[in-house]
Amino acid sequence: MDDLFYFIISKYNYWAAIILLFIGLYGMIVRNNLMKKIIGMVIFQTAILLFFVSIGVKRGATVPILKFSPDKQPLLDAAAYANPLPHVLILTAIVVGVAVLGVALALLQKIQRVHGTIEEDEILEDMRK
Amino acid sequence: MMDHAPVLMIVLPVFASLALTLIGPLGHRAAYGLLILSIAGSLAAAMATLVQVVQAGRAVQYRMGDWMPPMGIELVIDHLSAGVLVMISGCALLTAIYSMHTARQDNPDRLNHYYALFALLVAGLMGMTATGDVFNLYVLLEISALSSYGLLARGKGKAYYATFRYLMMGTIGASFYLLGVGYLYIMTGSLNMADLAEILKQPELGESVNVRIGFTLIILGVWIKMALFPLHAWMPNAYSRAGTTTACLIAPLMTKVSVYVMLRIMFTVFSADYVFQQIAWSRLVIYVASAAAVLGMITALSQRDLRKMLTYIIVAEIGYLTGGAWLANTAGYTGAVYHILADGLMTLCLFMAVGAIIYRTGVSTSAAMEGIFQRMPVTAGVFLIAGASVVGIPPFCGFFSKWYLLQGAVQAGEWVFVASLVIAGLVAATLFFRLLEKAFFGRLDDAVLETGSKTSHTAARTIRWNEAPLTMLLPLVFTGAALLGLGIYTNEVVRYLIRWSVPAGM
Amino acid sequence: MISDILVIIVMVTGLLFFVATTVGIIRFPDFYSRVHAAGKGDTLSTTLFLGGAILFIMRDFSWDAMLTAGKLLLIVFYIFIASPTATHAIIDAGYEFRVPYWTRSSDKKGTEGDEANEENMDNGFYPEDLKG
Amino acid sequence: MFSPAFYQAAPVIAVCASLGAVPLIAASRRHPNLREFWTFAAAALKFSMVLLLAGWVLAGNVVEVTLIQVLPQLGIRFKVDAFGIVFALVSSFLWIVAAAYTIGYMRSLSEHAQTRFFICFALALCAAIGVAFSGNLLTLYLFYEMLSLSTYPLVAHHQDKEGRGGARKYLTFLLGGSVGLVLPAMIVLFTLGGNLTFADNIHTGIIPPGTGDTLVFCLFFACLFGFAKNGVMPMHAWLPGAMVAPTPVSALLHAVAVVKVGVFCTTRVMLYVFGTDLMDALNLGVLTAYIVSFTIVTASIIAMTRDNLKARLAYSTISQLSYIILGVALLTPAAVQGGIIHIVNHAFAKITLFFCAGAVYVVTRKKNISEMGGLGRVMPFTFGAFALASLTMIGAPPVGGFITKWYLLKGALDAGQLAIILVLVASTMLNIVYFAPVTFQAFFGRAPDETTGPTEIREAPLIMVVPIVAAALLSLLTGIFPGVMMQFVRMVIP
Amino acid sequence: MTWDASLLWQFDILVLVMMVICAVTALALQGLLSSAIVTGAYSFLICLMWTHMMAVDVAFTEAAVGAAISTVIFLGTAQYINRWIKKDPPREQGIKQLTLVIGVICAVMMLSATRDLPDWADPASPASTHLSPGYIEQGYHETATPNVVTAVLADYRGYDTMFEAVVVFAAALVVMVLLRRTSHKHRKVLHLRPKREGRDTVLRGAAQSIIPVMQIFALYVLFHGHYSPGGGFQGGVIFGASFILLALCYNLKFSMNRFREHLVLWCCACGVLLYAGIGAACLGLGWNFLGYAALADLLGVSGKMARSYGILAVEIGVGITVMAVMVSLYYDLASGGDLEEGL
Repeated sequence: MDDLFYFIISKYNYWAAIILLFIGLYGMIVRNNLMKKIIGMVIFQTAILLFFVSIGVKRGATVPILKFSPDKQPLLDAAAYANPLPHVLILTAIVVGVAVLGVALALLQKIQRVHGTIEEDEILEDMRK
Repeated sequence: MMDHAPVLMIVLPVFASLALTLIGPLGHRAAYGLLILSIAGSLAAAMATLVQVVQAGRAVQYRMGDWMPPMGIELVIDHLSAGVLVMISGCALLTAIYSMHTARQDNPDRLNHYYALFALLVAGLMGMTATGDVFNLYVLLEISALSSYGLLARGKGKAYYATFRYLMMGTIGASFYLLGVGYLYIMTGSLNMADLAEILKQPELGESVNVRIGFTLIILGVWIKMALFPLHAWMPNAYSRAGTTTACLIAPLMTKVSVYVMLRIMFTVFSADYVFQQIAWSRLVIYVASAAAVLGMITALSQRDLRKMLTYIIVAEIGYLTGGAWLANTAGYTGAVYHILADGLMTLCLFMAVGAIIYRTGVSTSAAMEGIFQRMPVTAGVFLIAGASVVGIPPFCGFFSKWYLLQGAVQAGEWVFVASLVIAGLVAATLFFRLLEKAFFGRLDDAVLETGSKTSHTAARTIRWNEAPLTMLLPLVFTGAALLGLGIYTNEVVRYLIRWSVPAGM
Repeated sequence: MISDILVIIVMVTGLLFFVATTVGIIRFPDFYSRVHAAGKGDTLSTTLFLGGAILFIMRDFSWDAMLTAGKLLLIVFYIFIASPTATHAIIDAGYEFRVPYWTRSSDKKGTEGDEANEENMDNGFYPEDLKG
Repeated sequence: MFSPAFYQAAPVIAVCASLGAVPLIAASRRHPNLREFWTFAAAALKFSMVLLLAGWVLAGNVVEVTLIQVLPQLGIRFKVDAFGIVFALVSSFLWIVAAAYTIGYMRSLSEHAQTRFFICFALALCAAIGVAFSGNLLTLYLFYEMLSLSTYPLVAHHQDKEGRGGARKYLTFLLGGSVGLVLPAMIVLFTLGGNLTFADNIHTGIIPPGTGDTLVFCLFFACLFGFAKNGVMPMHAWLPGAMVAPTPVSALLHAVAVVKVGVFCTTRVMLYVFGTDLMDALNLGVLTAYIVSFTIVTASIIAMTRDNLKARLAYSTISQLSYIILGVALLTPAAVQGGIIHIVNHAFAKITLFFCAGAVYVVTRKKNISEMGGLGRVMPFTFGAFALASLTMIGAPPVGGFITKWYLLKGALDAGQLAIILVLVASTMLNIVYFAPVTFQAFFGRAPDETTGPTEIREAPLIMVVPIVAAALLSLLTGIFPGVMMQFVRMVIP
Repeated sequence: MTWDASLLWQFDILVLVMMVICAVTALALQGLLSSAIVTGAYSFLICLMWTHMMAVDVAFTEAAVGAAISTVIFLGTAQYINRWIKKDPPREQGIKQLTLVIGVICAVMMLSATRDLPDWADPASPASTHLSPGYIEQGYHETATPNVVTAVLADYRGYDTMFEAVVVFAAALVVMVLLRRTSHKHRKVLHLRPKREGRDTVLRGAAQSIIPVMQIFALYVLFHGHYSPGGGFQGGVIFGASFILLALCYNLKFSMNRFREHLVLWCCACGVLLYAGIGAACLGLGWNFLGYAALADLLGVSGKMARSYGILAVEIGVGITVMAVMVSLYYDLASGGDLEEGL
């Protein structure tokens, strides 16, 4: 029982990340409305970011900003701070994500103008004729 | 300056794109010159690095911000990437020169921003090829992807939806890659390729299912980016609807660089015996690749739109490349790497020739080829050369890559792949033969020209000799010559570049 | 000790208001009343809650505590400005869109509430400039 | 008389001579005489080079030169040995004749796109000599493909519907054979043995011992049918189709360049890649012999049914080519010699026949044999030459064909293949049956009564008659003095 | 095998469940505006999650970028296209179904594979033991920057960050290239704007009081990034958001009169130029690209202080770019490219 409990609480946010990942993938692939596809894309990306940040967490560690002892000496105990590297990667990834989002939305507006709709099937039959 | 060449070849185009954005009103001639200047600079840097690498006989490393890897990011340029870098910057330079008229035709407005994106795309591709850090590769992947979306969407009308699908698939691919990197990072704690390779040598990691998932995700993402056969649906529309310059730039480079990334991940981050012994799906991949080669060519045969046809040829070529890489022997690997260079040139040559023909006739269907040999003999000749190269007729480079691939397939006993290569070659022969027959004997009748642009109409009426402008012709002819040269110097290329990069355990 | 009790009281009140807000958003009949619930309840409860936090911090009186408390006060201040403004903007937009509002008649008629609204929209509920 | 270094360079010069002529021809497209001069100059230079090499080879040397190393232990390699010289002599000489005749033909018909025609002409010549001198399979393949591509515009010269159709068929069969069969076979060979250089003698071959029999079978037949230019039966269909080409081209295709190159490649591969020992061990020779004898007989029978002269000649070509392969396939020295010498004999004879057909067409615009009654009386030289050449086809003394038949029969006897002997006899009969009537019609048949009586028909223009007579006389000489060529042939099979 | 209570797993699981619910709702809802807003809520939840995972910088960025800017440009787009979408048609194309099945299989495989992932928050996991201790322990001595994230972001992996700035620059460029060439006849704006002047006095008053503070705060975040959460991105995004708020409370023209389009684009480029220029300057001073220590002689300070200043400078560059890009994205997306009238 205790093992099961431990297993659950030591893995749950990987699970959450993976579930969100595939929810987003579902939205990207199956939904017919392009806006929904984009929302799916956002969820998809955030799930990966969640996975990354989960890597950086350390039990009993705090924000990766060095603390100073009263005599202005930094406390350099690696175990005391969370792993900064995933945070850095994710900062980059978030900005990349919003860049892609902006481009996607711009394309969406152009599609709306050219085809008059953002429903995939309607666009396809509009392209056929 | 010599030892800073690795970074210069990447940041020069970046500076160029910034400058192009800032000097907006200086007009298109300045922009054109600036673009060519920067890319020529990066080509020179790439050449210099290539010379360095070949002379030193080992990889050139460049530490960003003087931080020791794996703490900092480093650029690692070995024989493989040096060759690819020269190929990229060379193709980009040729396209830049070529773009003088077409770019203005495709972009009546905002030519500077178009060129800025052009430069950014080149920078992204160069960076992807040069970097030695898996996450940095992701960032540069996104740069090249974003700028390619912008370039592709400059095409008219239907291009938007095609680009949107490309964006979706591209994002899925990149995200899969990122997630795979995450899996590798959580299992190893490192992002530097060499460091990863060191850590992944540990047997327990070789067993670990999560490393396997990471590998699978990365390879899957790369396959999506390079449009391997079942995942290629996004590519034909996106490429064939784009403007001429865009197609000439993106079609040869994007997919090839993705193939390079695949090789890099397979053989540098992971090792040959991990990929071929512990992950035993090479047989399956080779079947997929064979299907890609045959079906791609057959679909190309059924196309009427010229550039769509070429795009499906790319799908087939990707089949060649993937199959060669997964043949797990030296000949196959050599064939794959050599074919990256050869196919880059071939595709560039074909797209340039078709672009020139479309520029003159204004027709993009295969009807545009009618009687090209009378009206644009040089273009038609180069097109013939490129076609012969794709079909695999000596002494053009396509023959030798096919030679190595077939040799590898025979050694590996993969008769399916042999058969698919031969069949694809035959289909390609029929395809180009049909076009050339049109080009030889066809007459460009007015029925076709009605749809064509005004200029071409009058031209075909009055002048018979209606060759493309010089800025388009020179790169075209040069590329054709390069196809021949690369073919003749196959042995040197293989001996000085490819042999060095053959991974251990093959 | 006293301060702890005070803190607890303030925070619990804030939480109660939160609950009230939530209930209001779910239970109120029409757009306007729901937004008003959100606006008022939210602002007040947040203020109370943060106030509790401020008191809690101020128990040990130091420069850092003062600083943190100051920051919290600023947050309270800006929520106090922003939240009602947002509520105002939302209701304004809805008002302009003629979102139907609730009358007792619309309860009587049950589902035909909208027609009731149409009626008293026409008999001059809206200002002149918004007609037509 | 020249330094060995010169002989190293000679084959390259011989190959590249006409290649160098291409830009000159293209440049002087406005001045026909200059253009034709270049053609002749290239052909002459080439022929002189080949003659010099012939002398050198006769002195017992073998020239081997590697141009560039395209693949590890595999390069563009030239090798001049007796076998190659035989073919090179024939083709480079006949080329001069053909060029002269072609000019006459083209000008008197004032054909279109003559410049393109001569450019492709020169390219094809370059390819043919390249094949003759190629020192390994890769080079052979390279020039083989070059020949296919460069002759395509010649075949499709008329650019009308059937012209295109014939050309399409032509290229489909040729490229299909080479890309589909020869290329994989070549790569498998390379993977097996690690080199593709031809062996020094005809016995050993380069197939490493211990190769699986089935694999060898597959490779062998891939090569036999892959070189589709040799017109062995299932792959022969392009040949009649290519008849739409102008007559000089047909002459070129059938007598000198294309088909001979195909046969040359096949025999080259059979003798110098597989080697007689291996073929003997696996009975490949006998198998091939039967396949080609089937081709011989069937083609002859079809030939009888054709009334169009060129079509009949085409089918006769198919059967005659198979003689050559048959001879080599019998693997006995006499038979091999007979096969190889038939390359020469058939070349001279068949080019004569086609020239005659062309001359008749130029003068009378007639294509069908049934219409040629009585023409012999007004065109005595032409039809005299025709008669002489058809004797070669039949294999009657004193012309060269007799030599071939003699050696073939002798070889068949040595091999103890009675069936083959029967085939030879039967085909000889068939040859008589379908060649004799032509001459007979021409001289003794009555002219079909029509508006243009024979009186208005003159002999063909001089520039056409001279090559015809020359070629015919040559085929006579090869019969009377066989030794000239046989000495090379004997060097092939010591 | 005891669990440290400092990580409230109950709280995490609650937030995660709510995130899943939000994700499903955002995909299921019929109204585009509402699903856009739900996506914003989703972003806020993930901010909570990250704050609780001690990733304050990330949470900060997500709050500014994901929750604020993304939502705004979502709304800006949603107002352009038909706001109510139809239910998905019964799709006959089996390929998507196939993809779905494959997806589910992959999900199950990956879920089961988490078994031998290192435990969550395990201090002994390779990720926490291989590189990150190096950053934490040497970072301060080498860059004199207490905020390790800033140090790694702008110095150790400064090359990444430069290209990250290039990415947003490219995005602005692409969006402009895509949208800005449209003629005016396509305009389709929802007139949410009150017709009577002074109607939105409240909004404007609030804006007047908030915007200056926002901008000051943005600068604080930017310049204080060495010592506290924040830095170029966060500061830049907040600064850009202030202009967006201006445009929202007044109108697009009002905001564009204060921050013109060509100036925006100019800033986009200049920020990156500053960053890359500093890198190139280091290269010119004989060090490698982005080796800020090269600036030591120039500034007359020690190497580590030079690195610290270099970090500050490039953060400023990033801030300028991000600010300009956010504004530019808003301008183009909210007005559909013809900068007439918007959200």
